[in-house]
Amino acid sequence: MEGFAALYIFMLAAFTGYEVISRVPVILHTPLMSGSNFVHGVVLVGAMVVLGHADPEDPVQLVIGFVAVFLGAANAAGGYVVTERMLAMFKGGNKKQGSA
Amino acid sequence: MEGFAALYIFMLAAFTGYEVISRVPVILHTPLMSGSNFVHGVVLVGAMVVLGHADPEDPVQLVIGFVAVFLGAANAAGGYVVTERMLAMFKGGNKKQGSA
Amino acid sequence: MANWFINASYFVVAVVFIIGLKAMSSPVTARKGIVWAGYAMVAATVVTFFTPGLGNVGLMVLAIVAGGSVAWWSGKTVKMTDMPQMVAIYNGMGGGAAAAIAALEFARGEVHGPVVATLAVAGALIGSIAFSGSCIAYAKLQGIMKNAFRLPQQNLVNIVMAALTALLGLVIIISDVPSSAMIILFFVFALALGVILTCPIGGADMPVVISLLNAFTGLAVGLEGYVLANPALIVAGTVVGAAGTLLTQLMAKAMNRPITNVIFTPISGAAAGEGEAIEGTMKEFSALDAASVMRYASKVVIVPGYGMAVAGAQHKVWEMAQLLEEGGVEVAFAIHPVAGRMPGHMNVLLAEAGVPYDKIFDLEEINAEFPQVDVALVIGANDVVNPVARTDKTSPIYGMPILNVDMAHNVIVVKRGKGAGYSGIENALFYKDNCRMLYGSAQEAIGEVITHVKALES
Amino acid sequence: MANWFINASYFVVAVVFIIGLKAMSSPVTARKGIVWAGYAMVAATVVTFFTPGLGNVGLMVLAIVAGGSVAWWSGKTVKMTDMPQMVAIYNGMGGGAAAAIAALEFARGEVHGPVVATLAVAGALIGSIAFSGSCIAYAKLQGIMKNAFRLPQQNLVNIVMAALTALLGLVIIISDVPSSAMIILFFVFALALGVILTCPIGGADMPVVISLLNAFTGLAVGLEGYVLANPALIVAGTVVGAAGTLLTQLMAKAMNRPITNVIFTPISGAAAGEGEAIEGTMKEFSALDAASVMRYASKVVIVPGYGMAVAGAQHKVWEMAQLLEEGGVEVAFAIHPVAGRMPGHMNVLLAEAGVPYDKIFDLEEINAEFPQVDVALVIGANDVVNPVARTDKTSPIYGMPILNVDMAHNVIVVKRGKGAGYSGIENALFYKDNCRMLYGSAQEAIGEVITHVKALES
Amino acid sequence: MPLIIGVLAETAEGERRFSVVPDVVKKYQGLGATVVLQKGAGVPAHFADDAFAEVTFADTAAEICAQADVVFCVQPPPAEIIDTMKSGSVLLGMLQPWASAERARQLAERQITSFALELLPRISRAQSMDALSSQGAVAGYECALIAADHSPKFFPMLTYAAGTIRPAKVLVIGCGVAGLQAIATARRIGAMVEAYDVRPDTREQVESLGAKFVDTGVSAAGAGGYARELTDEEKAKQAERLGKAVAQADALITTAAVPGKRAPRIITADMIARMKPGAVVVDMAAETGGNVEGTVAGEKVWINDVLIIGPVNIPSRMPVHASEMYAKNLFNFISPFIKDGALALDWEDEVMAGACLTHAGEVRHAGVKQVLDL
Amino acid sequence: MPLIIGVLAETAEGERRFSVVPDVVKKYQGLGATVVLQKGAGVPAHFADDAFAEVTFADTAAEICAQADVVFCVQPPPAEIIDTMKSGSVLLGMLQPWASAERARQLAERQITSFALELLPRISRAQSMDALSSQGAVAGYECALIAADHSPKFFPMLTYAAGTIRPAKVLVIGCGVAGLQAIATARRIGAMVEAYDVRPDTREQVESLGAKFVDTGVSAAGAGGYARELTDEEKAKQAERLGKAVAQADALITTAAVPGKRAPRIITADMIARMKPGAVVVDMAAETGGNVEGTVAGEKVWINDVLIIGPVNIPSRMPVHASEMYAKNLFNFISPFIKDGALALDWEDEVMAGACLTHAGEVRHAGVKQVLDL
Ligand SMILES: NC(=O)c1ccc[n+]([C@@H]2O[C@H](COP(=O)([O-])OP(=O)(O)OC[C@H]3O[C@@H](n4cnc5c(N)ncnc54)[C@H](OP(=O)(O)O)[C@@H]3O)[C@@H](O)[C@H]2O)c1
Ligand SMILES: NC(=O)c1ccc[n+]([C@@H]2O[C@H](COP(=O)([O-])OP(=O)(O)OC[C@H]3O[C@@H](n4cnc5c(N)ncnc54)[C@H](OP(=O)(O)O)[C@@H]3O)[C@@H](O)[C@H]2O)c1
Ligand SMILES: NC(=O)c1ccc[n+]([C@@H]2O[C@H](COP(=O)([O-])OP(=O)(O)OC[C@H]3O[C@@H](n4cnc5c(N)ncnc54)[C@H](O)[C@@H]3O)[C@@H](O)[C@H]2O)c1
Ligand SMILES: NC(=O)c1ccc[n+]([C@@H]2O[C@H](COP(=O)([O-])OP(=O)(O)OC[C@H]3O[C@@H](n4cnc5c(N)ncnc54)[C@H](O)[C@@H]3O)[C@@H](O)[C@H]2O)c1
Repeated sequence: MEGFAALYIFMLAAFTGYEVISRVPVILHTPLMSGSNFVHGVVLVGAMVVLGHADPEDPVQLVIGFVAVFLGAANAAGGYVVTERMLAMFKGGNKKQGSA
Repeated sequence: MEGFAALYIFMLAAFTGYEVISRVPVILHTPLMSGSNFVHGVVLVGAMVVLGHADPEDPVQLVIGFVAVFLGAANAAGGYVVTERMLAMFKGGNKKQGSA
Repeated sequence: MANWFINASYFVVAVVFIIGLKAMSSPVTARKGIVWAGYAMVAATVVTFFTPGLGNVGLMVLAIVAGGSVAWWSGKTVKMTDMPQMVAIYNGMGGGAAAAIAALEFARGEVHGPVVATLAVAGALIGSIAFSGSCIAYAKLQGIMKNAFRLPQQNLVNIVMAALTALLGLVIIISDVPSSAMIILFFVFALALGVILTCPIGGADMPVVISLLNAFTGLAVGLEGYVLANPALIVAGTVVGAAGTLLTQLMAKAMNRPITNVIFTPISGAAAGEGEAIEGTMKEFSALDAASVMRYASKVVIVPGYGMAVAGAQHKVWEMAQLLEEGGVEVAFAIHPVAGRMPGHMNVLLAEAGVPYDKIFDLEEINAEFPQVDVALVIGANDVVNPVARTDKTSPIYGMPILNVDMAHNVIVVKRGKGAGYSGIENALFYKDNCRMLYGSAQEAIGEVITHVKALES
Repeated sequence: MANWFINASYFVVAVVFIIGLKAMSSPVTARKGIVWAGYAMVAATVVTFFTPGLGNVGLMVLAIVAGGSVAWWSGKTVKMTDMPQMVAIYNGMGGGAAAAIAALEFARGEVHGPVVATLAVAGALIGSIAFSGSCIAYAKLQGIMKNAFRLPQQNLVNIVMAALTALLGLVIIISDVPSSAMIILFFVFALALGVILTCPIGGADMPVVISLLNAFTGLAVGLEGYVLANPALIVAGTVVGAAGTLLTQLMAKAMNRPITNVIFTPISGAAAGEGEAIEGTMKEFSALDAASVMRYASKVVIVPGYGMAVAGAQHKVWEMAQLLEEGGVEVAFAIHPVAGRMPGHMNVLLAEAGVPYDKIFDLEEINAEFPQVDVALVIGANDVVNPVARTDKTSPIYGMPILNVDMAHNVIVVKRGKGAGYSGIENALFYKDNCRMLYGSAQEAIGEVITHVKALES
Repeated sequence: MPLIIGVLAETAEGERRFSVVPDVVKKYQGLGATVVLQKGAGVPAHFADDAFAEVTFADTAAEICAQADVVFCVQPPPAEIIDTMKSGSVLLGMLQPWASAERARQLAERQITSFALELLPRISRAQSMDALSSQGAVAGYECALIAADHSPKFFPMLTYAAGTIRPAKVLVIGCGVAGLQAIATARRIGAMVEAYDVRPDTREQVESLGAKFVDTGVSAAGAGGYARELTDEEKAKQAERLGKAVAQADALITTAAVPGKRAPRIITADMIARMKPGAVVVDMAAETGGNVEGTVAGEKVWINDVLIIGPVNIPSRMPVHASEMYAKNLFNFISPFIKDGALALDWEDEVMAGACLTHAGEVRHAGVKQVLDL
Repeated sequence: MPLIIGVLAETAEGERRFSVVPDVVKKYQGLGATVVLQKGAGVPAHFADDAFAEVTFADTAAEICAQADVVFCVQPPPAEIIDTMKSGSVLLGMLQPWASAERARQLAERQITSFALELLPRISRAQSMDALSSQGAVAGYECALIAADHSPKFFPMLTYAAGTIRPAKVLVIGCGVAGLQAIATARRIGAMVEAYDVRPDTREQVESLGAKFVDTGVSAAGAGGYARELTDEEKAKQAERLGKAVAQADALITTAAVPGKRAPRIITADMIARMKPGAVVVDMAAETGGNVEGTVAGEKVWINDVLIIGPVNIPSRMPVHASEMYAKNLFNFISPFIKDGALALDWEDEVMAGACLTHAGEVRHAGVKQVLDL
């Protein structure tokens, strides 16, 4: 089932992603987009791995690897900060102030 | 990642199963239980495979295999019929008869 | 190529199963869901015949036809009221099949390595429990086995048995080629474990137990899927295992029975068959339950009382009534002559909420109808629905005519807590078998019900 | 052992990501969600350093610190209103990283076999498009690039470019050791494709495009995850890819722009920057949008009119108002002197619904407040909010004082269709930039809004 | 011979109610009783003679009394009519037991078994016989209408083309059956209603009708759902806090009562003087002395620019339904004892026994005996 | 010298309204005008003289007319007072333009510029000046209260300890401003309301208030929001269908009118005869001849067991708010022409021009001229 394992993971992950955010209110569209943007910042990990295995003698490889890690880190860090700021708006403030 | 692939599939499938039926109304508890009962009737497939590879000379194996297939088939067929009958109750009947 | 094709088919089957299950979780699409899943099952079965090197095909067909037709026929002919035990027994068969697969794999000596062995043993154990447990559940529901049967020191026995079985399993896992005796012993213990776990559980808890065993079977199937490296089994089994676990929790919650209570301190509901339970208990209900029960009722009668006035819930109540009516439910309001604290108290409030006069009935008009009513929803009324007024000569309200809500199929009472009414006496209604309490101030409680009724529509 | 530990950590990280995303889809738990995901990200990064045989650690730390701190600082300091372009650019960077990974794998000659090559090429292509597309999106939103820029035969050009790029990719996949030139050319084409796809899209559609590119990046990351056999990337990337796709659909639906329209027939919203749009269009709004906008407003003023009376929607309207108030929104009702068809028409209805008098204001009391009002909700009123009464001397309603709802930040108008009011004239309000139409009979439309407001609470 | 139920025409001035309505007459007939009505007696309540099926008509009250085993009335019949009643017969109605020792003595002497609905024990089972409640509900509703009709202002809020009229403020004092009904009715019409009662448990009841409770910090909960009388100090405190509420009211409706006693005087001339010009006061207690200083029973008086209305016999303003309710109360009281067309009183029954004024030659009710010094 | 506004005391019998209220007087003063009131003129409307700040008081109407540039009235002043007005001065009020050719001639002869609010064009902008609407709203509300108060039945449904009272049925005929208000008020009190009007677009309006529309299949939509007169055949058809609704009604409120004409006779004696005993009829059109056969303006008459009330000058029953509304109508009409304390009429203004009865020695209003044959 080798190749199929990947396919199953893909299918199930897609299902999970889809289900997990169904019924999201409009007001959260942008923060959620930003949040998922942050999550794929995990590409940083991949970038680190490839840079880590790049030939230290080959400047082309090092440059590409550096760029990859730089971009990945920026994605992760920027995504987090921006999302966090957006979601700070929901900080309870507007919640039930007293039930009718 | 070999062993982990299985783990990931397991995790994701569990997530999917959980998400897919969250927010189910009480009225559907029993039909849904019955429906998921039917779904694991797919054990029939596994039973067929093992019986198919059982030693035709070994009666013990054949008997166990036969039992497995028999039970699996019963699970699948019975699960289907029962669920279908329960769900027939929801056949539109009670839906909006005219909007206010 | 054949292998590739089979695997691709299994993949599709798994996807369809998931979609089907999803569809089954909404009343609107539920029926489609089972039909899709049905097609997928047929496809999976047919495809499997193309597995390279498959032997014993004749026997296989025989087993399928035999098992399938017996189950099909029994499922078709059984009475609607006997459905739960049928679900139980079919589920048990699935568990049995999973256990049998493991048994056969051991018999064939095809279980290699500690990981696979562990999975196989776990699957076998869980499947066996599901099988024997379901058989007991079936026997109880079918009335074959009458009494809940409790061993002395039940919990201790459970633990000891479980430990022994686990030990046996462990031995099998570590021994390279386990002896048949060992395997047989293991299965015997596993089956026995299912029996003693299920025996003491009372009839009222059965649905929860069946759901739990259903999740078990799912898990067992998933585990055997790993043993057979069959992704269709893995995915379908795991999804059902997870879904079934959630469902079990939901059901336990709906019945207000923590899942641990169900298994460890069972209520012997079966006993109710003998001595008439005069006392009873007050049974809680969630807003979701109330919503579902009413949404799929054909006639609901709402009985407002002073509590509705105190909560000012009249607008919400009418909104709920309208929602139910949109869903095709017939709704009426029954006003007791002295509901509230002044003549016409309820009239004023219902008029304020905009309830049309032709939906409002007084005691004389509606009392005879209650036996045909699916749900009587009592909102903040107490004295006016207290059956002791009919029966107990010593009661201060004896002789006052009451609304006979206790004669409805189901009664739901909305109130904040255990507060008494104007006359300060206990209400026998609340302890009746067909009565459920929805606690909360009427305004909020009905508000929640509304939310759920709406959710049921979408 | 290290490997096992890393893989286990990745597994946990993937689980936390999923849970975090789930939490982010509800306003109540959203903040927790991002924080959890943040921890997971840190854990993943730290753990990766322990990968056996990892070199270039100094350079790596430098890159992380540089990239991370630039992004962190810019994210912290940017104005709230500039957030969308920041999301775009960070997303682009993620896509770029995915593409760079593919590039490096090719450079290292580590891509073996057609399957892996296909995945790598696909990831590189999608990542590159996400990168260059996001850069364009950023430039537009930031005002660096002013005009939507449309090639003649844009769609044709798109197709040709896409085909060429795909062809190049194919060549790379089949050639055992692709030449550097070939790879560079492929990346150039892929990046160009991102540019020409995004260029013609107008400012109004940007959020949808960013969301789409976000899904792209997710997918690219997932694909590169397969290339690197890194499950954390696979799962996180795929989940985001799926979630992002759904989100894109939801956003497009909320804006009433089918996703294909966004890409193939862009509205040149950027043009609005120059010539003042005097006419405008009537823009539709969904009940969910209306609910969200009001739920998170601080002040909502409801303007009822004859349509509310016709629909008999007063009870629903008040219910909605109460829900909003429970959520901390300040709600007031503004009654125009001649709303409805008789003096006091609205008073009678609001009283019937139970709206307390202190929430009801007349024109003179409230008109000055509209500029501070977040949302003016106009329910079945028309003439009484028609700004031509202030401006157009020829209009039959000229000189009649009106409620200045057009001065509120947002106006939502609930009516059934294009029907005129009592005076039979067109209403300029409906065409204003800050006005959205929620079509439907008031009773049902507000009912839907209520459902969504409630969903926002849970 | 079947039980004969005689129904008298009312003789009191302005009394328009009647003790039976056609539907209820049918029920008596169903129980085997014969019903004799005084000719034209139902007309003031809009029940013409021909609306009653199969009844006997008598020309005079005396004619009825001569034959009837049970006699119904709304208000107590005059002494000369009581004199014509058969010894041992039953008289049932609102006999105003506290009003006249003479009447009680006469009834006892003539060996009449009389039941006064005012004496009915207020237990759950008796609610369907409780004429004080049913007539109180009518009165409360009418008082609110009288106030609205006489007010020179709109009760509801009203936004019209040239401005907005703020809703009127209505203050209701005394939140028994009638007071609550007045609150509900005034609220319905659209007024902002405040209310006050000495019994603290009325607060929740008032609020359950959407009105506001005026808190004065004085409590006077008495036994049996009635209020006790207040001390002077309490009265002063009450008066002060109430004064403010009164001064703000556009309409004031007072319904306070203490059973068997003169109505408490709650609103002083001083409070009235501080009311707004054009304010309206409806004093439902006018008949028993009035809650308001200056009330004249049965009249409308202007004090400064405040109109004080002291309506009497308010239920008679709505005779159709007041009669219907009253008739059903009587029926619910007496019907359990009509078996096979004969009357069989059950002195074990606490409701019946409790409502008994005189029986077998003596005044039975302890409270009445004490108050009237019999 | 600033503009002098003179406000007359009303002389018509039963008229309790007044053309200004304190708040509005302040507004005139804010515009630079001086206000002269007749002493005690506000008292019937519950506005004492000292409620008005900084106004001059005059003892007689003549004294006012001698100095005032603009004179306000509710009802047209008597001829002898008009005679004392300055030539060229302005008279503003509800002048009953259709009622008297004499008065129109007198006003023209004396060179008085008179505006009758009855003539106001019914366009959107003029709604805030529309006294017919504002007074109609008062009248409609009052009529519903009168009906409820006089009905011998409860309007609302009421479940009490011994049974249930079904809600009363109220039928409203004529669904103009007053009719709609009556519908709303009767519904509030709790009645089941049916309504009827010849104009078909009133159906939706009636339904928007939660009442039911009686469909007779006759339509009489006229120009300008008014109704046209019906043909005999139409009347017969209408009568037949209406008869049924009338027979079922516990209370009937009629408000039908055709401007400048006698009120249409809609309810015949025959229909009344078929009403239930105890039914109540309130005929708001009593003053202009009545919609109901047998109505006597200003009186209550019993026909069989049906009470027919023909109230006159209904808005005067609620003088505080009726005056406030009326005063604001006048203010909205005249204030746009008061600039820097002087009056500057603008004959281009369609509302002002349309409401003009006489100016510069001639009767200006074409419709009035034609009807009165001037
Ligand atoms: N109609 C009349 O004319 C009149 C006059 C006087 C007396 N009475 C008497 O009043 C009684 C009327 O009976 P009823 O059944 O209407 O009322 P009830 O017997 O007084 O019962 C009211 C119930 O409502 C519940 N409740 C209070 N507030 C609530 C809230 N906010 N939300 C939800 N539930 C609430 C209370 O229980 P929790 O505290 O647990 O919530 C209580 O048990 C009769 O006994 C009658 O004799 C009637
Ligand atoms: N107050 C008075 O005394 C009085 C008397 C006479 C005339 N008027 C005149 O009446 C007008 C009042 O203005 P207004 O703003 O209240 O009303 P309007 O201008 O008449 O507008 C009513 C609007 O409601 C919409 N509508 C109708 N039924 C609806 C339903 N079921 N659900 C949702 N919307 C519905 C209609 O549009 P759709 O058809 O598209 O839904 C229509 O545009 C003014 O022109 C005023 O001059 C007032
Ligand atoms: N048990 C039953 O089923 C039953 C039946 C009928 C009535 N009741 C109860 O009895 C209560 C009283 O009934 P009622 O309407 O005949 O009362 P009532 O007519 O005797 O008195 C009217 C009200 O006046 C109030 N009052 C007395 N003195 C006052 C003062 N100084 N200031 C302010 N208020 C004063 C009383 O508290 C009472 O609420 C009712 O509220 C009801 O709850 C109970
Ligand atoms: N343009 C505006 O802004 C404006 C201002 C005020 C009024 N109006 C409109 O003018 C309409 C009439 O106003 P009004 O209240 O002064 O009317 P009105 O007093 O002149 O007449 C009252 C009602 O009687 C009805 N009627 C006449 N003959 C009838 C018959 N034979 N049978 C039954 N009904 C009959 C009329 O149709 C009218 O609705 C109002 O409904 C309103 O919509 C419009």
